[in-house]
Order: sequence, then C-alpha cells, then structure tokens
Amino acid sequence: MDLLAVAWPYWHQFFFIIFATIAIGFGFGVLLSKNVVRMAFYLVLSLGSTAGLFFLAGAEFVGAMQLMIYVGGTLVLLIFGVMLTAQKDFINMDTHTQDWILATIVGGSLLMVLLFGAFGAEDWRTPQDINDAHVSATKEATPLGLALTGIRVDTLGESTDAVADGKSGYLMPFIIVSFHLLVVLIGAAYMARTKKLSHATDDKSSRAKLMLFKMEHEEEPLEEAKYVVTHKGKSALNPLDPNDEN
Amino acid sequence: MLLIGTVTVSWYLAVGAVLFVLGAVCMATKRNLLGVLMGVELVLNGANMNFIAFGSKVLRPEGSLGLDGQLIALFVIVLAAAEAAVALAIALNFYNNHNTVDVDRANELNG
Amino acid sequence: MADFINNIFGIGDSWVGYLIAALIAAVLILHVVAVGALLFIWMERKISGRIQDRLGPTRVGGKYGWLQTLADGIKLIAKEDITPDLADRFLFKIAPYVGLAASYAAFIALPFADGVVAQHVNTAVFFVLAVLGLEVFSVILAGYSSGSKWSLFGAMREAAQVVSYEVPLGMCVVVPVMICGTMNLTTIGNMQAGLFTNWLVFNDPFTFLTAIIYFTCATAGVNRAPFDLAEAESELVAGFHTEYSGLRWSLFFMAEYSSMFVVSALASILFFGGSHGPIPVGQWIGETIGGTWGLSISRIIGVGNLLLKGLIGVTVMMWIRWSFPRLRIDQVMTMCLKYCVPLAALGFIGATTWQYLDLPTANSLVGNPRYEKHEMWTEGVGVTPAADAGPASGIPDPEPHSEDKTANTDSVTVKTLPVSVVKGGER
Amino acid sequence: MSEIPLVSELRAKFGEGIIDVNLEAIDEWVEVNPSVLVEVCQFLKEAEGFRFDMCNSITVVDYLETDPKKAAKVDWEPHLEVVYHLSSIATKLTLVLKVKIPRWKNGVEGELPTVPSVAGVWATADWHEREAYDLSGVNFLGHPHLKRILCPDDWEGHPLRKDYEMPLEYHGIRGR
Amino acid sequence: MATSKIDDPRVIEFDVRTDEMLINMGPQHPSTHGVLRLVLRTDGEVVSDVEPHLGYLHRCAEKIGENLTARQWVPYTDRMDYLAAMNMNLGWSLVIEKLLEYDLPERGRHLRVIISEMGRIASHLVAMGTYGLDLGSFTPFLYGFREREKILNLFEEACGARLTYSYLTPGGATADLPVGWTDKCRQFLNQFKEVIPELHTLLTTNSIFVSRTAGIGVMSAKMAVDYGCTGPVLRGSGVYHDLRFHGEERYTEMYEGYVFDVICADPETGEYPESNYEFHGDSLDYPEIPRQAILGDCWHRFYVRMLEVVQSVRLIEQAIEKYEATSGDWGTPIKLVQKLPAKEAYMETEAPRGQMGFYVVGNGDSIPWRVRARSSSFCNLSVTAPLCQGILLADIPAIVGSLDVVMGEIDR
Repeated sequence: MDLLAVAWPYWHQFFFIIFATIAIGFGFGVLLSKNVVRMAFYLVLSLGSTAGLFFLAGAEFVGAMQLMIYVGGTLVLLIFGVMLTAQKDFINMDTHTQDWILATIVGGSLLMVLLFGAFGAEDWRTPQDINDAHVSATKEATPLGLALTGIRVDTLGESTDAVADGKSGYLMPFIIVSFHLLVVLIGAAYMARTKKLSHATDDKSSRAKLMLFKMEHEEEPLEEAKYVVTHKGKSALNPLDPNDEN
Repeated sequence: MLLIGTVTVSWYLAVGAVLFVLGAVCMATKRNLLGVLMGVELVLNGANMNFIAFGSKVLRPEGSLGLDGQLIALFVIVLAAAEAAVALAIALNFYNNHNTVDVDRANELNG
Repeated sequence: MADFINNIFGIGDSWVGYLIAALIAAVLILHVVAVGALLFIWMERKISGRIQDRLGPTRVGGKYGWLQTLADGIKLIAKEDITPDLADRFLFKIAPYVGLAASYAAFIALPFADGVVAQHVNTAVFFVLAVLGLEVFSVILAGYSSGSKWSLFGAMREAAQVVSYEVPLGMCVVVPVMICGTMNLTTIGNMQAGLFTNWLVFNDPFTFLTAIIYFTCATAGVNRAPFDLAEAESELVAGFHTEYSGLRWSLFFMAEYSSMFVVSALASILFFGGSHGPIPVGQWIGETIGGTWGLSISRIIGVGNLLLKGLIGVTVMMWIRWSFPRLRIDQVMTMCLKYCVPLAALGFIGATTWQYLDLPTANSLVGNPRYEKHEMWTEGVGVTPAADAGPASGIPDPEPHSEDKTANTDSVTVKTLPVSVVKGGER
Repeated sequence: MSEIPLVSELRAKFGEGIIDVNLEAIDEWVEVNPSVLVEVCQFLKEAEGFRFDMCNSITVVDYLETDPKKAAKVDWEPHLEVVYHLSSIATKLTLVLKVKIPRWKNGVEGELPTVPSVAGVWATADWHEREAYDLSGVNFLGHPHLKRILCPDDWEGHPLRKDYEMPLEYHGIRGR
Repeated sequence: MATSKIDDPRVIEFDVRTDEMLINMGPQHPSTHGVLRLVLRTDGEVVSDVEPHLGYLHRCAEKIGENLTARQWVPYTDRMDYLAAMNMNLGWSLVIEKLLEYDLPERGRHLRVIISEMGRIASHLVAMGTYGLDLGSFTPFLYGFREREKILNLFEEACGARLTYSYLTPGGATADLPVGWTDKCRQFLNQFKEVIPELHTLLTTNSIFVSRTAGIGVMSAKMAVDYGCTGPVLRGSGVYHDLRFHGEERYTEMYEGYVFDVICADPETGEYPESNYEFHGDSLDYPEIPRQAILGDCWHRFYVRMLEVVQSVRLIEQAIEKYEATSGDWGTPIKLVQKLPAKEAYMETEAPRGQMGFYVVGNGDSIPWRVRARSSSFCNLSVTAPLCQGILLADIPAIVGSLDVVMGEIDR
C-alpha cells in the first residue's frame, strides 16, 4: 500500500500544499522574527517541511539526510544563539528601515524572475503519467550509495555509451567532499580552540582560581597527625605537666 | 485540496524560489551573524529543492536527472553542514574579539 | 489494508480507503504512544519499588495498582498550567508538543512486524534516527524559554549530550545496514528470521559489541539515567522542565517513554531479530495454515514478539536507572568521545571485515546457511506483505553466490544487484 | 603557679598581656588583654609542645543583671566575656582563653565593643566571630567580612544580650 | 597529596567567553539537605565561587536555654541534630554532669554507649542514603532508611519517641532499657551486619560513584584542622583524632574497656586499620580503596562513615554484654529545677557529624546564665566555600553531601 503510488493526485497535492505552506510560512518567520532562538526554531520547522517535500518528490534518502544533518546543524546554531546572546541586548537586533526597503525591492524582483523561470518551461508545467515502478525506483537508497562509490546501477540497463557519457558515478567528488569535511573539522576545531594563556591568567577564570586555591592548600599532612598520646585530652593548665606522663 | 492541478516540477521550483529569495533577503537584512547564517541555510535549501525536483522520477519520469539530482543535493547538504561549522567558528572568534555578533561592527581586518 | 477497505466498501481504487487506512494506522500508533506511556510509567513504579524493597502502587485499579498512572494523568490534567513571567510564552507553550510530535513521528517508519508498518520508508533506519533527533529541540526550547537558569543548564547539557551521542549511535546503526545491504527496517528484520542464531547480534563478535554500544548510546540519546543530566534532580532542580506543570509536564514524559520504546524496538529490529522470536513459531504457523489467515496470524505473533522485545529493552533501562548514580557532564562527554566512538568504529570495521572475509556466523555454525531464506512462506500467499511489495524491498530473490555480479549484470535487475554487491555473502 | 609551663611561657612572652590565670575553675582559663590577643593566639598555635591548632568555639557571655534587686547582689560590674575554647589535634590538650570587654564601646549605648579578630589565626574563627557579632554584638576588628550570619541582615539588635528586646514586628510579622 | 590532582578532570577551560551568572541554590533545593542556601557564581558549568547563607532554621535555642532549666532544655538539644538526637542529649547531659561534678554509675555508662552508638549508626545510614540521593541513585536511600527504621523501633521501645527522644538526660537516662531490649538489639545487629556489604556494593565500590566522588573536594589535613572540621570529615583527611579516644576524661571513661578502632587512614600509606572484626566466622573485610581516591576527598569521607558503622556495631555488642553483666542503678536524672553552681563548663563529645560542644555558665540559679552549643556541622559547612572553587556544578551536591550537614544543628 504505497500511498505515493496509488491515489496519486490527491495525496500529492494534499501533502504538497501542507508542506509548502509550512516551509514558506516559517521561512517568513525566520525573516521577520528578531529573536535569534525563535529564528532558529522557525528555521528548523521550515527545513523539516522541506524534507517532507523531498519525501514527496520520492527522494527519501535525501529527505532523511536533510532532517538529520540540517537539524543537527541548526541545533548547533540554536545553541550558539542561546550561548552568544546570553546578554539580552543581542537577542533583539532590529534592522534599519532602508535595508528593509532595499532588500524587499531586490528580493521581490528576484522572486519574479525565478517564478517566471519556474513556470516558463512547458516541459516542467505539464504533468506526466507515472507508474509504480517509477515511484519506487527513485526511492531506492542503495543506488545512491553505489553511485557515490562509482557504480551507476541505474544506467546499467541502458546502452553502455551512457557510461561513456561521464555518468560513471561520483567517486571523485565523494572523496573530495570527504577530505573537505576533514579539513573543515580540523579548521573549525582550530579556530574555536582554547586561548589557554589569556584565560588562565584571567582572574575570573575558574582555572586560575583553582590553581591558586590548590597552591594555598596543598599541604603536607600534619606531622603529629599520628602523634601517639598516652594521656587523654585535658586542660593545658592542669598543674601536672602532660609531658610527665609519656 | 484541488487549488492547483496536478503538482508538477514547476510548483517545486516555485517553492524553491520563494525559499531562496527569503534566504537572500534574510542574509541582506539581518544584523545578527547567526541570522545571516540562517539565511544561507535557507538559500541552500531553495537550491536543493530544484535539484530534487529535477531529479525526481515521481514528477517527470522522462528526461529527469535521475540519481544525479539527488546526488548533487546530497553534496550540497554536506557542504552546507561544513560551511555552517566554519561559519560558526568564525562567529565564535568574532564574538570573542568584539564581544558582539552584530555584523555591522565587523569592519576591521584584524579579526 | 487500503485495498481491503476498498473491497469492503466496493469502491475500487478510491482514495477513501487510503484515508481510512492512514487514520487507522495513526490511531494505532497513537495508542502505542499513549497507552504505552501509561504502561511504562506504571512499570517504572513497580520495578523501582521491587528494586527498593517496596511494593509500588497497590491501590488504584485493583491489586497491582495498574490504574495509578491513569489517576495521576487525570490529576495532572486537572492541575493548573503555569507559565512563568520571565518565560518566552510562545516557545514555552509549544515546546512539549514538539517533543511529543517527534517521538510520535518516529513510529511512522517503525515496522511492528513483517508489513505491519504505517508508512514504508526505504530509508527507515535513517528516518527514525533523524526524527528522534528532533526530540532534543523540545528540551532546548523548553529550557531556554522557561527563563530559569536551572532550565537553561538542563537545555545546554541536553544539547551537548545528544549532539555528541548521535555520532556513535549512527555508527552502530550502520553495521546492520551494511550487513543486510538495506536501510529498510522490515527487510533487516526479515533477514534475521528463523532461529535466534540468525539474529545479527550473534552474527559475529563485532556485531555483539555494536549492539551493546548501541544500547548504551540509545540510553544516553533518550537521556535516561545514568545519562539523565538534562533533568538531574539533585543538581538542577528538575532541569529543563523545572517550570512546567500539569499537562505540558506530562507530555514531556510521554515523549520520553515513547522514545524509550522506539530505541528499544529499533535495537530489537536491528540486532535482536525484530518481529521474529527466538524460535520461528510464527513462521511455522504461517506455513502450516497458509494463505492470508496464516499470514495475518504470524503477523500478529510478530507484533507480539516486537512489543515484548521492546518491553524488555525498556525494563533494562529502568533497571539501570534505579541502580546507578548519575554521571557528571564531563564524564558523559568523555564516555562518548573516548570510549563509545572508537568502539563503535572498531565494531563497524570489524563487522565489515567479517563480512568481506565471509567468516562463519552463529547461524552457519549451527549448520544453517549463512542467511536463511526467510520469506519463502509468504510467497504464493495471495496478499504479498508490503515488506517485499514490488522492487522497493532490498531483498532479492535467492541466487547462488557462485554467480558473481559482473557475469549477470545484464540479466540482473536493478534491485538485486546492489545488495549482492554490498554483501557479497552467500544468500 | 609558675610550674605550669604554658603559663610561665605566656607570662615570659607577654608580661602584662596575661591579666589573670584561674586554676580553680572546672576548665582552667587564662584572661588575656585584648591588645595582645592575636599575638597570644598566634603563639599558642605554634607553641612547641602545645600547638593549639583548632579553635573549637568562640562564645560571648553577657554579664548584665537586668533585675535591679539581683543586680545589687552580684559581685561583678556589667561586662562582656569573649571565651575562646582552644584544643590541639596534635597534643590533645585544651585551653580556655578569656577576654573581658565593656558592654558598649566607651559607654555609649549602641556602639559595639571591639575585639581584635583571630580569623587570621584560625580560619574557623571566621564564622564563629560572625555568629558572635550577630547574636551578641561584638565588633571584631580586622575580620574579613563581618556581617550577620544567622539573623537576617536587616535585623535589629543582638539577641543574646541580656537587655535585648524582641522587636514588636519584623516586616509585618508580629514579634511580641 | 593534593598536588597530584593539579591536572584533574575538574579543571575545564573555556573556548567561549561567557558571562558569569549568579545562581541561587536553595534554600528550597533537592540536594541542599534542608534549608541551606548557596549562592553560586558559575561560568557555564564551572562554579568559580560559592557563598553559603545560613539562618533559615534559626530558632535561637541558646536564648531559649537562658530561660529554661538544664533538664527542660534537653528537648531543644533533640531539635539540633535531629538525625542523631541521642548524641545531642548525651553531650548536653555530660556537660551538665561536668558542671555538677556528678558521676554516673557504670550501668548507665554502658547504656549510654549502646544508645549513642545506635544513634551513630542511624545517623550514618541517613548520611549514606542522602549522599546516594545527591549523586542521583535513589535506591541506597531506601536501603539505609529501612535499616534506620529498625533502629528507630528499638529507640521507640526504649523511650517512646522515634525522632526526638530526650532519653539521655543529665544524671543518666529517663528510664532503664526495657526487658528483652538487648536481645532485640542483638537480633538487629546480626541481620544488619549482613546488610553492610550490600551498601558497599551499592555505593562504595560502584564505579560511577567512585568516579563522582574520588578526587573531588580534596581537603588536606591542615586545611581540615584549620577550618575546625571534626568527625568523619576530619578523619577522612587522615587526621587521627576521635574524642572517644582523645576526649576529656569524663567522656573517654565511658569507653574504657572497649575495643574499637579510630577509622582514619594513615596519611603516609593511605591504609585504613585492618578490619580485625569478625562476625559469622569470617571477618568483615573492607572494600578496596579505588585508585583514583585521594586522601581527604569525598570518597574518603564517605568511606570513613561506612567503616565507623562497623565500629559502632562492635561497640554495641561489647556494650550489651557489659550492660547485662553489670547490675544496679543506671543513674538518676537530676531534678527538674536543679540549682547550677556559679561555675562554667565546656564539654565536647564525638557526635556522628563531629565534635558537638556544649558550654554552660551557671550562676547559682536553676536556670543557666548562658548556654552555648558548638555545632559540628557549623564548622564543617564553613569549609564549603574554599572547597567549591573551580569545580563543576554537579560536584557541589557531592561535596556538600560528603560534609553531611544538618541545618537544624547549624542554625540552632
């Protein structure tokens, strides 16, 4: 019972409208909201519904990936938003009016152009009839993984010159991207590294306090800690000298 | 439910376009560094939407990009994550040095 | 099921059937979430009581106090819903629903048995993990919007913890995916049919290690003790839900308990045979009876199996919670980055090599083929279970290992090739 | 009583500082002049063979008979006694120091009498002195942060004084 | 020894410069043992400064003591350390007896040993349980309370009260132990000995517990003495000092002829005294000291308490025999209006939480001129501020709990 395959138009329209509305609406939320944390929250919802659109379009793997990675990324954004804007004056940073006007003009015109392009092409407007095989063929995750390792299973059936057309997998970009990620990892860790000296000498730093505190109190144990007393504790002013007894 | 006819690639492109523009405007207007980052994320999403739409066999079985669309979208997502990481690191340093995340104050070269 | 309903109504290929089917599925899952939460909270009380020489609830609803949670739920609904003045009202009010929605959505792709699943997602494993990851948002939003410093602490801890534990969790999940060559949970579960020796946890020592690490990381992911730093009641007063009360407060716990069940069920599907019991009783019954009835009966048994395994997982989590102190935040991080991640990587590499070298698994040691052919009994049945409906499922028809991939690239269809390429094992 | 080593040492070291030595009391005590109190305590803490390294408690006793009939009978003038109970972990000895001070600084009602603070000698004296200041109204000079510890910061008076009057109301709470 | 911990897990450095914030921990906080209020200055998770605020439970018991006779004030001592009320009674009784120069008959001394050591066990059980609670494990709490309930039952049989006993009074006790009480006490001890290893398994040797407490809040012996810490807190730092051995004559003679150890690690070797104590044939050997533990950290304080429980069991068993062997009077309580001589007396006893001192000044009247209670928790708590610098937020319950303070005793 593949909801996408059968009863196709109803469900597709239904979910498409829902997801598109959420995505665009919360996109506007991101744009208009001033509070960083709220912005991040709206962004998450917008991205999530975008992932829903991906699911609709049959790209399940990409949708799930979008959820996982973008959500993780925006999660970090959220945390930083909270962390860096602990002071209240940063949470609300309003924009100058002229910026608004300029951006609206430019953005509106850009939107016009893009929409015109989107609906311009005849081929894109006209719907095509699709069948079950088409739907589930794209929903296979394994060809993606194979393509990343350089094997294009979806073109195997076709004439072999399809392979000659350069559609022979994405092994090289995959490796490049992975190296890129590694570099980014190291670079980010380096940029956000600890400024040891400046902090250790900073009086407010707890490290400094701890060192200082330990320096004060790192002690040899009391030398007479196990001083064996033969007399019970008694007043030092007791006429008979305590030293007589031991 | 029947506002629009059968959903075609164009509608996906339209959503992508709107997201893209929203992100662009967000980048332009926000003064908060993190807000700018979020704008970038939106823009990348809008672009991704196009790839997915073109690559989707569900929407147009004939003449679709096939797997390539999804693959490129994957690369975009991964690179976006990387970009976010670097940008956050920059934001962090910027904050450490300037004690603010207002990009309008980022007018010096000595980070 | 939709066809079934349509047949009943005699409306051929109408969308009404799908609407009803979707609604039924949604309601069923909602029951798993809500009733499950009731059951788990009651279980938690009884288990903790027994661990601590107490009885736990005994009065409400008969001898075992099994209605105690319901009574508390009514009490919570009756309680006042307080919003602190300093709170960011919108986020504060919406946060609990985010968490509940996330853990509820995770059930969509979770197959309870072969074909008993709300929506087939071929990348179900990935989907479930991603959606569960959304749950952390509710905690962070709640902690931030409460306007209380303790809540903020809880949110920050939760964020750090979950973000870092996603890494080993993902690595552990990749291992069964790699062995089975698919991300479809139904398929992964079905590949472990037959004797319990066919379960992936017994596949090789590395999968065993991976299963343990998965469970640890899952416990941390749903922040249960000893990783419940977000609501460390002895340090942060109640962590992220300090300021919550009444129904919203209880929603957090519904989310927590249902996500506990999700990760446990995921563990049982990935490592512990999914809906297949240690002994394939359901299969035998299905084969003997045959037909649709056999299929449905075996499915029911399968659902029972999965629920039982999930319950066992949840029980283990409770057992751990009530016998250990809580870790410190830096120790949690150390455990994740210094132990879980390397061990998960080791398990992944080891399992890969094991598959590559075609070393014996527990199943082959007891004399069965390396992977039993498990869906034969559903073939010939009129209704094909959705698990292998069309090419969507990653399970190809069985073929001897001797035919290598290059030989029959032309003949082999798209669906079978990748699996045998990835697995390279005899099927 | 010169055969007691500690007393002889003390007398040798601070001649006039040691005002009185009472050996008949249950806990024999030494009365010290406030001016040399800190030096005496420092010496006692390091004195070889004694090493009073722990200050058990600091108590202020208010000697004031409010009842005039009894006041006629008592043999002492109204005054405060600050009692230091010292003991030694090392030698297991104990010692009682006493400092006698007037109830009010140069007789002015409300001006707290002053005693040098020994918080520098024993860290534990810090809180004990805060408590003594809070409850008995003795101003310990040189104390790092002398403020009320048990009573609220805006509390009036010092409860353990004999002439202390419970306030009629405190922030709307009825007192008497 | 604190030097070896300079690079310990507690030292965390920041990569983001965040602002410090002031947080109010208490007076209504799950893990501040009553109404203690700590004002924390934290930098993220790291606490850079702690300031305790007291007085939320202040009842001015000393002022009340200036208006009551010596025996009338006994119930007020109950309310000080309400978890070890018997030991509070004992301290007050002893100081009054010292003032009156009254000597207790032998039977009464053994009775007092039994009662006070039972109180010590009960108090340490609560300390153990609440410490587990502070570290997030709930089960030991109930295990400890289960045993404590049995002790309270015995106390109830002896004096009729379960929490505030007023049983030991100046001059002896309000009544002799009821018939058959000692047998029940023996029964309790026998089954309690089997529980002790359980408690060790639950907490002392639990690896998470060790990692939470070992090396945390290290207090050197000198610092402990300087801040006037007493009792298990002092001995946990390796200071060999226990008033039951080294106290005044009047107190130590209570324990004459008793065989028991002062639980205190040798500062040089870090070794604890051998468990030369046998029950059920085999000797009850103490659990291993974990590698991470440093002398004077939270784990050692906890460990000392756990071992002292065993010593108390030893003492009680001996005391029961002596008590049954000796016949005669257990001491006659002083009259309700007993005139106190115009002298002053100060006396310290080894209460479960440290040295509880009482100071009483008489003026020939039946009402003491001045009463002073030197609280052990008061001094133990004063070390919180220096100990809690530069630690993680989660360590504060660990440290405060290891000091095991009772606010009723601090605020008085």
